[in-house]
Amino acid sequence: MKTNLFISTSRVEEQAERAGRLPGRRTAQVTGMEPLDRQVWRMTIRDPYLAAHAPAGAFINLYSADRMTMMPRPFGISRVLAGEQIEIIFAVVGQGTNEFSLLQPGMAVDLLGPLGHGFDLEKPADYLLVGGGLGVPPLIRAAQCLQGRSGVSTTALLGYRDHRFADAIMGSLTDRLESIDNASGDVITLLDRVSGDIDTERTIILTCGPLPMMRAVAAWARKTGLPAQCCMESRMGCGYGTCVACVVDTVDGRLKVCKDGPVFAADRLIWDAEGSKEMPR
Amino acid sequence: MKTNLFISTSRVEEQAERAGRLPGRRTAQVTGMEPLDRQVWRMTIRDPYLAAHAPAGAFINLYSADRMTMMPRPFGISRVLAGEQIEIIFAVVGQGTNEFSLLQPGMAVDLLGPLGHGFDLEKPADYLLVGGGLGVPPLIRAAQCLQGRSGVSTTALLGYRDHRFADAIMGSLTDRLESIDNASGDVITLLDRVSGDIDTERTIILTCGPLPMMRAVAAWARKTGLPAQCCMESRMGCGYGTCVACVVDTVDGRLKVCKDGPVFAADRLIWDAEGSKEMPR
Amino acid sequence: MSQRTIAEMQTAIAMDPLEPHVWRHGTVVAGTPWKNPVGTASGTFNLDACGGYYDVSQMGAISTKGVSPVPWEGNPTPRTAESPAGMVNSVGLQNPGVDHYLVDELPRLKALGATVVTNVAGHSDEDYAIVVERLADSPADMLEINVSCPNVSHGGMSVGTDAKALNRLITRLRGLTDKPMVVKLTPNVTDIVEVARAAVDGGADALSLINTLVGMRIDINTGKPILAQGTGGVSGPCILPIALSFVWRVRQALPDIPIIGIGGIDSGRTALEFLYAGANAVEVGAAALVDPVAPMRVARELDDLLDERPDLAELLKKGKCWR
Amino acid sequence: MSQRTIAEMQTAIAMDPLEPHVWRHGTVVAGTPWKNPVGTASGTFNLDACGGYYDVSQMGAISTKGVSPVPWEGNPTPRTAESPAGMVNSVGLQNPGVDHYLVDELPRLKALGATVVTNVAGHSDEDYAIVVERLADSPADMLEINVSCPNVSHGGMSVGTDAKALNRLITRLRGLTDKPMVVKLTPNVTDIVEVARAAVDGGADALSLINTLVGMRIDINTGKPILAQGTGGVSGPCILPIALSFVWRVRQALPDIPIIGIGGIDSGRTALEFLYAGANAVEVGAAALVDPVAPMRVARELDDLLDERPDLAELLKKGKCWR
Ligand SMILES: Cc1cc2nc3c(=O)[nH]c(=O)nc-3n(C[C@H](O)[C@H](O)[C@H](O)COP(=O)(O)OP(=O)(O)OC[C@H]3O[C@@H](n4cnc5c(N)ncnc54)[C@H](O)[C@@H]3O)c2cc1C
Ligand SMILES: Cc1cc2nc3c(=O)[nH]c(=O)nc-3n(C[C@H](O)[C@H](O)[C@H](O)COP(=O)(O)OP(=O)(O)OC[C@H]3O[C@@H](n4cnc5c(N)ncnc54)[C@H](O)[C@@H]3O)c2cc1C
Ligand SMILES: Cc1cc2nc3c(=O)[nH]c(=O)nc-3n(C[C@H](O)[C@H](O)[C@H](O)COP(=O)(O)O)c2cc1C
Ligand SMILES: Cc1cc2nc3c(=O)[nH]c(=O)nc-3n(C[C@H](O)[C@H](O)[C@H](O)COP(=O)(O)O)c2cc1C
Ligand code: FES
Ligand code: FES
Repeated sequence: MKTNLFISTSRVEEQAERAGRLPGRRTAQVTGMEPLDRQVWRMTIRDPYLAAHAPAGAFINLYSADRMTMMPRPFGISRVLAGEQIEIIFAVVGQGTNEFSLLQPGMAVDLLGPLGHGFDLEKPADYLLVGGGLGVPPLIRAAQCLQGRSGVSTTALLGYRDHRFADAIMGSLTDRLESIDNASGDVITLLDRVSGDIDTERTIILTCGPLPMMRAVAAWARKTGLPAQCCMESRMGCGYGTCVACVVDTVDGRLKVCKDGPVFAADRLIWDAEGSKEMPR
Repeated sequence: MKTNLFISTSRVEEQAERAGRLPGRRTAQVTGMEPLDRQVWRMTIRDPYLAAHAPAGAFINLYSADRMTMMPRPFGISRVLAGEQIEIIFAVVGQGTNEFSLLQPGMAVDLLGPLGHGFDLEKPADYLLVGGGLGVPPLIRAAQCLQGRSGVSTTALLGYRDHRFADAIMGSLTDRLESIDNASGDVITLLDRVSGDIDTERTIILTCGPLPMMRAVAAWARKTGLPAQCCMESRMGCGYGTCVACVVDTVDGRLKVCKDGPVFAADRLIWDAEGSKEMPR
Repeated sequence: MSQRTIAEMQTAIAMDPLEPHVWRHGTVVAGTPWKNPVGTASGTFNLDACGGYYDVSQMGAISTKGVSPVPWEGNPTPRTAESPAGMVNSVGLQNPGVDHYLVDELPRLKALGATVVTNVAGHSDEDYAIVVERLADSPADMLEINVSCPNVSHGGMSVGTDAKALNRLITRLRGLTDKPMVVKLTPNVTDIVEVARAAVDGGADALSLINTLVGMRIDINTGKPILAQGTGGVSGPCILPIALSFVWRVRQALPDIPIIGIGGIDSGRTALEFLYAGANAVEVGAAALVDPVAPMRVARELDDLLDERPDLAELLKKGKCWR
Repeated sequence: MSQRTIAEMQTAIAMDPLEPHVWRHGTVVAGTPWKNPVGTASGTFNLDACGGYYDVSQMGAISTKGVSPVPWEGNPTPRTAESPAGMVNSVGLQNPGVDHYLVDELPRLKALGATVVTNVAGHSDEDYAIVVERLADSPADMLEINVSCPNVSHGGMSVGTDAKALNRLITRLRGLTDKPMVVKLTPNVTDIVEVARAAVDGGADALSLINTLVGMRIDINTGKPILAQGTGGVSGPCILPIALSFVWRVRQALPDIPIIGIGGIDSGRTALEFLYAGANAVEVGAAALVDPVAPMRVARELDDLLDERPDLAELLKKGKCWR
C-alpha cells in the first residue's frame, strides 16, 4: 500500500525541464524484478530522464514507501535498457532492501537521480574493470558505455563471496571476463593472473567493491604504475551534496562521496584516514 | 508497498485459539472497496474470527501500512457478510482513511478486533435506530442482528449532511426507514415525526452519530421516557482498554469508551462534562 | 525495526509468540530475577486488557500503571494525538488509587505468577511516601518511582528535573521500604547524569529511563492544541534514538547501577540496542498500544537474538551489563 | 503530513513547485522581510546542491551551513544513522570557514536575490566574536548564532544549555553588529524559557528553535554505536511534536520575540502547526535531505493554506504572531 506525496516520473521531469532544473524526487514504475542469487535482485525501473542521463558510476537514491524509514538508499546504475529503463542490482541487507525486493512490476518506487560524479571514460584505453560483490553494478554500466568504442578493450575481473551472479550480464558487455569466489582467492589473485597480458601504457583500472578490496587494488595499481579510479561507498544523509555526511579523505581535503565522487582517482584518496573507516560490504 | 511484521489472519487466529487467547493484531485481506458517496467508502475484509464474533456496536482498529502513522483508526462493523467477511463504511477525513480508501481487493490491511462492548439487544422490543452520518454503521449491524427476530420491529431514522449513502443498506434490514438531510432538518425532526406511532412501553432507542446529535437524542428520550443506548466516539490510544485515553464521564465514573463502551445507556452518561468535550463528526 | 532481512522476517512470521516457551535468557535487576529482559512499560499495560491477548506471567516483568494515594481522575479528553512514528498522550495518571490496586490488580497479577514492578505516582513528597508505605509489605516485587510524568501539574516531572528535590524524595522513600526501588527518570533535563546520581545517592537500587518527552500537536483547522491539556508526553519509535543516548550517557557515568531501558522499543532488535547501550532490561510502551502482543513478541525475538550473543546473555544473567 | 484528504493530495500532486509563483503571504522576522514564511534550515542547504533543483531566491530565507573562523574538518564517518521517521547526524560542522563563505556562497546567494541568514558556529566566545565581526558588514541579511550543535566538543551546545554563559556571549556579540541577530536554541535543556530569556536579555532580535536532540543508534552486529562519534543530533518528522511544544512554551513566556520554528517540518500543514504555536516563520531541515524540492513545496503548500487563514496571514505580514 502506498499513498505517495510525490509526483510521477513524467510530471516531475517535465516540470524540471520547463523550469530549467534537475528533476527532484519522483515516483517511477518498477518494470522488472528478478533474483540473481539468494538475496540478490535485479530490478528495472522506467524513468526517461535516468535512461537519458546515466553516466557510468552514477547512482540513484531509492526511498522506502514506509516513511518510518525515510533515509535514501543509494544504488549504482548497472545498465540502461530499451524502453527508457534503467537497471540496478542489489542485495537484501536490511529494511529498505528487503522492501524493494518485494516490489513487483507495475508497482511504484520513489527515486532521485542520477547522482554523483562517475568514471572518466574519455580515453581510448584497455580498461580493467575490477569489481567485488555488490560493487560490480557500476562497472557493468562502465562496460556498457565502453562497448563498441573504437580503441577500447575491456577486461572484467570479478570477485564474489560465492555465486557469480553478475558474470552473465558482465560477460555480454566485455571482451574478457575472469571471476573468482572467496574459496579460491580474491581479485588480486585475478590481477596477478592477467598482469602478464597488460599493456601498462594503455591500461586504466576501474574498481568498485568492499573497501579492503579497493585498498588492495589501489596498492596493486600503485605498485604496477597503473592509473586507477575507485568508486566509493559511504553512509549517506542526502546523496545529492547538501548534508556533508558522506565524506572521504583525499589529498584535496574531505570530499563528498555523493557529489565529488563516488569515483575518485586512487592516488587522490587517503586510504587509512578516519574519513574512510566505514567498511562497505 | 507493504512489508509487514504482522502475521496473516488465519495464523494469528489459530495461534490465539490454540493458546486460549484473543487474536491480536493481524493482517487480513481486503475483499471489496466501493464508493457510497463522495469520500465515503464501503470496504469488506475477510477475517473468519471477526465474521464469527461481531456484536452490534463492536468496532475494529485498522492500522496504516505507513508506520509513520502508527495509531489505531477505529471503525464500527456495519455488517457480517457471507464468506467470512465483515463490512465497514468510512469517510475519508485524514491520512489514514485516505490510505484505506486506496486499498484494492486482494491487498492487505492490519486490524485488531472485535473491540468494545456493544448494544444490548436481548429484549424483544421496537427498536428505534437513530443515526447520523458516519454514526450509521454500528446501527446497520444492530439491524442485521435484529432482523428476523420474533417480537422485534426496527425503525431507522437517519440524518445525513447531504447524500443518503447508507439508506440502501439500512433499508434492506429494517422494517421502516426515514431519512433526512441537513437542508431539511435533523434526526430530532424525524423523531418528532414518528413519535405518534411509538409504543412507549416497547420502544428502545439505539443511537450513534455526532455528539451534539446524540445529546439531543438523549434529551428527547429522557423527555419521552424511552430508554436509549448511545454509541460513543473518542480519540483512542489503543482501542482495547489499556491506555485510558478514551474516557467519557458517567455517573459510574470516568469509563473507557473502547472497553466499557462504546455503547452506554444514555442516562448513565454525563453529557456536559469535560470528559466528553471532543466533538465527533 | 531496521535491518531485518527476508530470512529474519520469515522467522518473525513463523514465530508464534503465544506458544509455550522456555526462556533461555533471563536477567536480574537490582537482585530481582526477571524471566527475560523484557517488561511492559507503565501506563501501557492493563491486566484486563492485555491478559486476554497473552500470558502476562511470561513477561520479564509487568510495570503497572502509576498508583496514587487516592483515585485520580486524570486530564480532560482528548488525551492522545498522533505524531510521526509516535504519539503524544496526556492521560494524567488516571488510576483507581493504591487501595484498589492492593486488592485488585496486584493480587491478581501475583496469582498469575507475574513479576510485578509497581509504578508509584504522587503530587507531593507526602503522596509518594503514602503509596510507598502502603506497598512496603505488599507482594510487589519492585517499586518504580515515577518522578517523570509530564502530565501532572505538581510532583511528577517537577521532582524529576530537580536533582536536589529528587535526592530528598528518594532518601525519604528509602527509609520506608526495603523493596528494590527503581527511579524512573525524565529526559526533559539538561544533565541526565546529575539527576541519575541524585537518585542513586538517595538510595535508588536501579534507574528506569526514559519517560516521555514533552510534546504537542496542533489542529490546523482550529489553530488550537489537539490535546485538551495543550502539551503531553511523546512516546513510540520516534523517541528511540533519544532514549538510547540517555541510557548510554547514564551507563558511561554510572557503571554499576542497574538500568531498565525504555523508549520506542518495538522489536527484539531495538530492545537489543538498549542492552548494548548498557541497560540490564527493557520495557515496551507505546508499541503495545498498537499491537497488544508486542511485548511478548519483543521478548521472544530477543530470546532468539541472545542465543547468538552468549557474552551479553551471560552478563545479563549475572545482573551485569554490557560495557 | 497527517489529515491530508484525497482532494488535498490531488492538489499537492497537481501543484508544480517549480512554476514561477507570486507569493501572497510574506512574513517579517525581526524587521527583515521574508518572501514567505519558509526558510531552509542550516546544515541542510548547500547552494551547489540545492540550486540545481529549485530557485533558491524564492525561499523565505536561506539559512546557510554554520561557519567558523577557520575551516573545520568535522567528525569522522559514519556521520549519519537512520532512526524511525528521522535520522541522527554527527557531521560536526565541517565547513570551509568564514573567509571562504564571504567570497563564495554568500555573494553567490545574494547575487541570486536570496534572503540570507548566516549561521555562525564557534568553539569559544572568541570564535563566535571573530565570525560575527567578519560578517558585520557583509551582505548577510540576518545572523543566526548556533549555540546548540550537539556535535562539537567545545562551544556549540555547551553554551546553549547554560543561561549565564549564553547571556554573556550574546551580550558580547550584540556589541559587534547591528544586523538582526537570531539565537538558535537547543532542546536539550530542562528549562527552555530560562535560556530563551537569557538570549533575549543579551540582545537577541529573534530566536530559532529547535536544533537537534541528542540521540544515537547502535549496530546490533557489533554492539557499538553506528556513528563514529557515538552520539549525534536527531532530526526529522520524529521530533515534530517535541519542537512544537518548545516553540509553544517560549511563545507563552515571551509574547513579543520573533520566533523561527524548526523541527520535523515536511509539509505546509506541519509548517502551519508551528505558526499556530506562535512562530513567525519556519525552517525546513531533514525533509530537504530526502527530497531536494521539499522546502519549496512546503512554502507553496503553506501559501495556499494561508489563503484560507487571512487573520494569521495578516499577523505574519505585520511581523506579529498568532496567540
Ligand atoms: C554510492 C553507493 C552505491 C551503492 N550501490 C549499491 C548497489 O549497486 N547494490 C547494492 O546492493 N548496494 C549498493 N550500495 C549499498 C546500499 O546502499 C545499501 O546496502 C542499502 O542502502 C542498505 O539499505 P537497507 O535499508 O537494506 O539497510 P539498513 O541497514 O536498514 O539501512 C539503514 C541506513 O543505513 C544505510 N546503509 C546501510 N548499509 C549501507 C552501506 N553499505 N553503504 C551505505 N549506506 C548504507 C542505508 O542507506 C540507510 O540509510 C551502494 C551504496 C552507496 C553509498
Ligand atoms: C469507536 C469508534 C468507531 C468509529 N466508527 C467509524 C465508522 O464506522 N466510520 C467512520 O467513517 N468513522 C468512524 N470513526 C471515526 C474514525 O475512527 C476516524 O474518522 C479515523 O480514525 C480518522 O483517521 P484519519 O487517519 O483519516 O484521520 P487523522 O486525523 O489523520 O487521524 C489522526 C488520529 O486521530 C484519530 N482521529 C481522528 N479523527 C477521529 C475521530 N473523529 N474520532 C476518533 N479518533 C479520531 C485517528 O484515529 C488517528 O489516531 C469511529 C471512531 C470511533 C472512536
Ligand atoms: C498512554 C501512556 C501512559 C503512560 N503512563 C505512565 C505511568 O503511569 N507511569 C510511568 O512511569 N510512565 C508512564 N508512561 C510512560 C511509559 O511507561 C514509557 O516510559 C514511555 O512511553 C516511553 O516508552 P515507549 O516509547 O516504549 O512508549 C505512559 C506512556 C503512555 C504512552
Ligand atoms: C545534517 C545536518 C546538519 C546540520 N547542521 C547545522 C548547522 O550547521 N547549524 C545549525 O544551526 N543547525 C544545523 N542542523 C540542525 C537543523 O538546522 C535543524 O535545526 C534540525 O535538523 C531540526 O530540524 P529538522 O527536523 O527539520 O531537520 C543540522 C541538521 C542536520 C540534519
Ligand atoms: S550524503 Fe549528503 S552530502 Fe553526501
Ligand atoms: S483507547 Fe486505550 S483505553 Fe481506550
